[in-house]
Amino acid sequence: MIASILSLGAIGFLAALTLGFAARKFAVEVDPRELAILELLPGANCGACGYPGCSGYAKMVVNGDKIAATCPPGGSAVMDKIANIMGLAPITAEPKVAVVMCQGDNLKAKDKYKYLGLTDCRAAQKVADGPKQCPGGCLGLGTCERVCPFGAIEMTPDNLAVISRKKCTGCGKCVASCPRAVIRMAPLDATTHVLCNSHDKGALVRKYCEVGCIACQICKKQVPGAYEIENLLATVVYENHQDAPAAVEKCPTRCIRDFMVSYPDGSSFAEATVPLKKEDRAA
Amino acid sequence: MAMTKLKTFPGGLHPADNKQWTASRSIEFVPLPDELIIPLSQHIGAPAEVCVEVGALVKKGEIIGKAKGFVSVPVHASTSGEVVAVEPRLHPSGRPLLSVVIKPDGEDDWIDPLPQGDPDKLSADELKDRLRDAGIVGMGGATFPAHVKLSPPEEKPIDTLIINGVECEPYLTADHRLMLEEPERILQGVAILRKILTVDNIYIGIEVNKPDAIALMTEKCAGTDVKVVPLEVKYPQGAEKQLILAITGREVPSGGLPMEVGVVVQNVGTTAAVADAVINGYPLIERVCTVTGSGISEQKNLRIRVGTPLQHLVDFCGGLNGDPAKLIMGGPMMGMTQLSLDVPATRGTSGLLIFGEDDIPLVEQGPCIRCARCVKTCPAHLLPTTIAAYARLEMIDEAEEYCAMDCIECGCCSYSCPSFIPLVQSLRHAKAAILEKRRKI
Amino acid sequence: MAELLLILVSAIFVNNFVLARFLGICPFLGVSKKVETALGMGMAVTFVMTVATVVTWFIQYFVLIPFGIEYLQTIAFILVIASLVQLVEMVIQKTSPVLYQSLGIFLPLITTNCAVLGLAVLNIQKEYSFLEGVIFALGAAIGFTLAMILFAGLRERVDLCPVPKSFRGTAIALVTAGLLSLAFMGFAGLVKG
Amino acid sequence: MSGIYLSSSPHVHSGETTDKVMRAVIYSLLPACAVAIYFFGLPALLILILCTGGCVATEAVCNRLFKSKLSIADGSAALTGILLALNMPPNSPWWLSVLGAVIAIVIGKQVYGGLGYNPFNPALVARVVLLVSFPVHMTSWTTPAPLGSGIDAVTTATPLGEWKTAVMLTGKLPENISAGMGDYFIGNMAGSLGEVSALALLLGAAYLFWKKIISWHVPMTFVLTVVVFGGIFWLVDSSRYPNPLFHLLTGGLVLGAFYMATDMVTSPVTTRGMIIFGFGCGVVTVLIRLFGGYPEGVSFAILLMNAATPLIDRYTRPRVFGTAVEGKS
Repeated sequence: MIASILSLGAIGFLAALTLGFAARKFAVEVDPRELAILELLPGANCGACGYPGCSGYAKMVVNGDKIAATCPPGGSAVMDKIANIMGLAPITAEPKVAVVMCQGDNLKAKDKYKYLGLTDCRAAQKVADGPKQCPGGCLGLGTCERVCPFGAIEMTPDNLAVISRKKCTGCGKCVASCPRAVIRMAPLDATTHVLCNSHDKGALVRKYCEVGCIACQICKKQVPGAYEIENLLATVVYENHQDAPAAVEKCPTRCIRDFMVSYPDGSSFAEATVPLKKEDRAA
Repeated sequence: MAMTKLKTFPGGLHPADNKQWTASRSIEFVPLPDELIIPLSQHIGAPAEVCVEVGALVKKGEIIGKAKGFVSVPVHASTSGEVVAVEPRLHPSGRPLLSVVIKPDGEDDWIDPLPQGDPDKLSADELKDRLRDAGIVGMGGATFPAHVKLSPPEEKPIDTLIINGVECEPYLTADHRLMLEEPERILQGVAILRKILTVDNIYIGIEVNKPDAIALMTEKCAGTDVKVVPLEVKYPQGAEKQLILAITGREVPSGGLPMEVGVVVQNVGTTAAVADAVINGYPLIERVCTVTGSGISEQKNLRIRVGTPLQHLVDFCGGLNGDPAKLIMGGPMMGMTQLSLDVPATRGTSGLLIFGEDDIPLVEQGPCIRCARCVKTCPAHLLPTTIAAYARLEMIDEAEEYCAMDCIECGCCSYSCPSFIPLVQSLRHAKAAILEKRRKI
Repeated sequence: MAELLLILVSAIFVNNFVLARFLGICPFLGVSKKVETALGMGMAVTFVMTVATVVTWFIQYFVLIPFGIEYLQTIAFILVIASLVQLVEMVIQKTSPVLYQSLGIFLPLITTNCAVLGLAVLNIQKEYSFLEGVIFALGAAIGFTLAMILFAGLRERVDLCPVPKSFRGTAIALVTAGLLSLAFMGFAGLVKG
Repeated sequence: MSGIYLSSSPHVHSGETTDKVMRAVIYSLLPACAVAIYFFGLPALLILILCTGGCVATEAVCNRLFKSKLSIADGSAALTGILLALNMPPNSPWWLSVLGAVIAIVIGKQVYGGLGYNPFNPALVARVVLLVSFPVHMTSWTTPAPLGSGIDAVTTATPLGEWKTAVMLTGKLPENISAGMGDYFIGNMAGSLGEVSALALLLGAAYLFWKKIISWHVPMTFVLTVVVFGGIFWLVDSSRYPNPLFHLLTGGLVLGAFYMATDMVTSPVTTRGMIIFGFGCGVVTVLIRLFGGYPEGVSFAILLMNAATPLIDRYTRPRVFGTAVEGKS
């Protein structure tokens, strides 16, 4: 009995000695708060906060001792938790969602030429500025769909990118990946958008797309505060987006669409009918 | 010629050379079109700056666009006439770019006086200035300003000049006919280049599928120290790095230029243009171009004016033969497809290839079965399939580690891929992403 | 000498700790995403295994048996292995933070790695002499590292493949591990070890 | 000009397609199938049909299940089926072939995403799974009874099997060891369908070399290593170890080296890598044959080297043009 206690005690003591010595020799100091924050972050390494991946962001928050940027995918829930870890005032970012400002799939928008090669929008854009006659339209080759870390983008059977308001966390990777800058960020609760990205004259737009904006100014006349025509292309003024839906029926080319009513044709996202408030999204 | 083992490089492939359509056809003059579209960017480097207004009357050879910076050359009027427009017009790159549109007056009279000169009296620097003012660029397809290539820094001595008469691109026979019909012009150019570079060993590389050209050039070079080197018929034998390795055995370091191994390579067409520029004072407004392919009625070698719309060339060759599927400017391996025939020919247009529907392989892309044909044929000894996989998955660092930047975009991998994977396009995509990443850091 | 060679070959190929005895599966699956990390883990495990064998052999034959307290074998061995792992963790954290970051939780987990404890216990069961024990430890460690690296190479390649949704991640890793151990089964009976 | 095509260069192609490659390999296997049917009669034909049909059917089902494009037209499933059939013993029960086909296609290939993505050779995966799960069925052989000779199948052991049992019992070679060399060559010996006639297989392989479908690097190194390595042991103790020719003509070496090891998807892409791959296969085959528990080591050797292929590819990158050191620009 004594022997067992003594022997184990001796081994333990010896081990403790070597470890104590080693601990001093190989000391490396790591801030535990950094790991705690890292756990909270979604881990998509999307870079929307402007830092190299989530570990970069966590390091910044701990070292910088102030929250210099928000984490869009994390949203306000994560930001509040980080704030109380760091004992700082939480900064809330207005939740944003990405929207593909185009409805010109293969049926509606005409081709400039038959493209052969990589199914990648950036590669196709390099071949004579893309296979579509419209200079700003969605090429529909799925680059944004592959880049999205949250699976929020789908390609309709007729090659049009559509982004689900429910799944999109606003990380912005798709915006950076699109060679034609068709995808833009919009406030979460703004559901009505002018789905067009072409600044050509109306007559030209009519020639190559059935659902393009021909800058006929009807929407602006209908709801002056909610629409703005700039360089021959209408856009929704998101400050007062509530009364934007009124002009949806009036648009002659059906270019304006309210996602609360329906997504572009061919899209499988049906959650539009469910009225989405900020709280449901956070769950 | 004893069947000694012909000089060549490891890798590469043997596509059907399809030169029989035009190899025996001599070069024909093309009458002036009714409108010349002269783009201001026809060379690597900054585009020229336009210096004529609409309505101005210009003479043949008059500078209509000044060079901007050292790596740039002026652009000249291809004939005398009136400038009817200075506006963006469809350019071979597929984008509308600023171009000067001239309506020929039919006189076709030169500027007066022409900057003629005697090469023996002019110094090397004066010769280089003449070449720059004449807008001489590499006519093998790269269009790199010749005067820049001919002025290497002191610490990089040049001891070898190689004249590239290989023309390994299938279908094209422009250089071949030039060597057969105007060898003297080429040799005058060689003499000028020799003086500029002060080199003594000079080679002319020609593939053995042009025996008549080899015989003629050897006969013309007899008595001089210019050596004609017959090379094995293999694509891309004419690529700069591969040609240098085949003839001198030196390997241009990765990411480096030929001058780093003391060599300068000039295309046969460029060499002839050098002679014209110095002796006759002609700027580069004319070049030889092969119009061929099954989609054209008569395949011909033409002497065309820079700025001639392709439609005019097609009409001169008896029009199209059936519905064209692809309009390719250059050769089938590295040429660029064109949107329409309104595009003008430029200084780098070595060929116009019209393919019909059955000439182009319309097969759906399959998965990579790792058959290693692309690895075996890659002249840069890369792993095209691995780099393409990394490019597809946005793994740019790995693509860089696998030396994607060393790809010379010769097209061998896509040519030999049984699954029709667009490997060259993927590698080009990877290179662009790497350059963008480097720019960001 | 031939005897030692047989032990070594049998430990590496025939009764490979991971692919034949199925010991140490959690780091095998957890750390084999990249070949570099797998190699790092292999080195760490090799160090722990070899030193642990030496120390446990002495403890067994000079402490446990003389005092007749063999029943304490497991606790004593775990104590030794745990302190060794703590030592390795500190060294790696200091020398290469990148490796420390990529190994993550699996570095301290070597303590509970059944291959390490298994090796120490097997050493005693087979009544190996001191030298045989060390060779057996080396063989086991090399076998573990070999399996890790092979599997990491395979997983890196499988990550580039369009695996069907239902098989993505660990599922395809388990299938690949199964096929890898199937291939190792060829060595069964190679040596009467 | 709306019908115009635009694409990046190049615009011409060699004309070789994956379907043609697969079909060429299938044609090259036909002589071996004919010899198998000639020697083992209808059971062989049944196995061939069951395996090939089973593979193609399973692939179609997998395509639907995994919602991927229908890929049975590229011939790779049929090829895997034939290769699997050539690995089966002539009198094995029908369900064994079907089970083998399902395993080969589901676990061997489709679970990784289809053609080009499987790290292990599907036919070999199936053969080894069946060998390990049903050892009795997979190792009961019959003497070949040429069609019309009326002899019914008599169960016997393969030459390799005979040798192994003899060495285990007596430590010596079995007596009639060298008598059968001629028979081995034309196929008059026990073994699985494809292992039998080396002549038919070599004929097919010659066709593949001529059509430049496969390169010599893997098969030649594999066979050479087996002959040299086997030869060393033979020189050391010829009473115990068989001569290299015996190694060459018996068991699955010819089938394995020219058809299994050269499966492009699962072998390295660099020439140096292929040579290392062949050498590794050879060494392991001889090790298992002479010292291992199983009489036949080719399948395990190739699977092992398939596992090592990603590493081989990684460390045998060719020297990039203009770089001093390997692969680094």
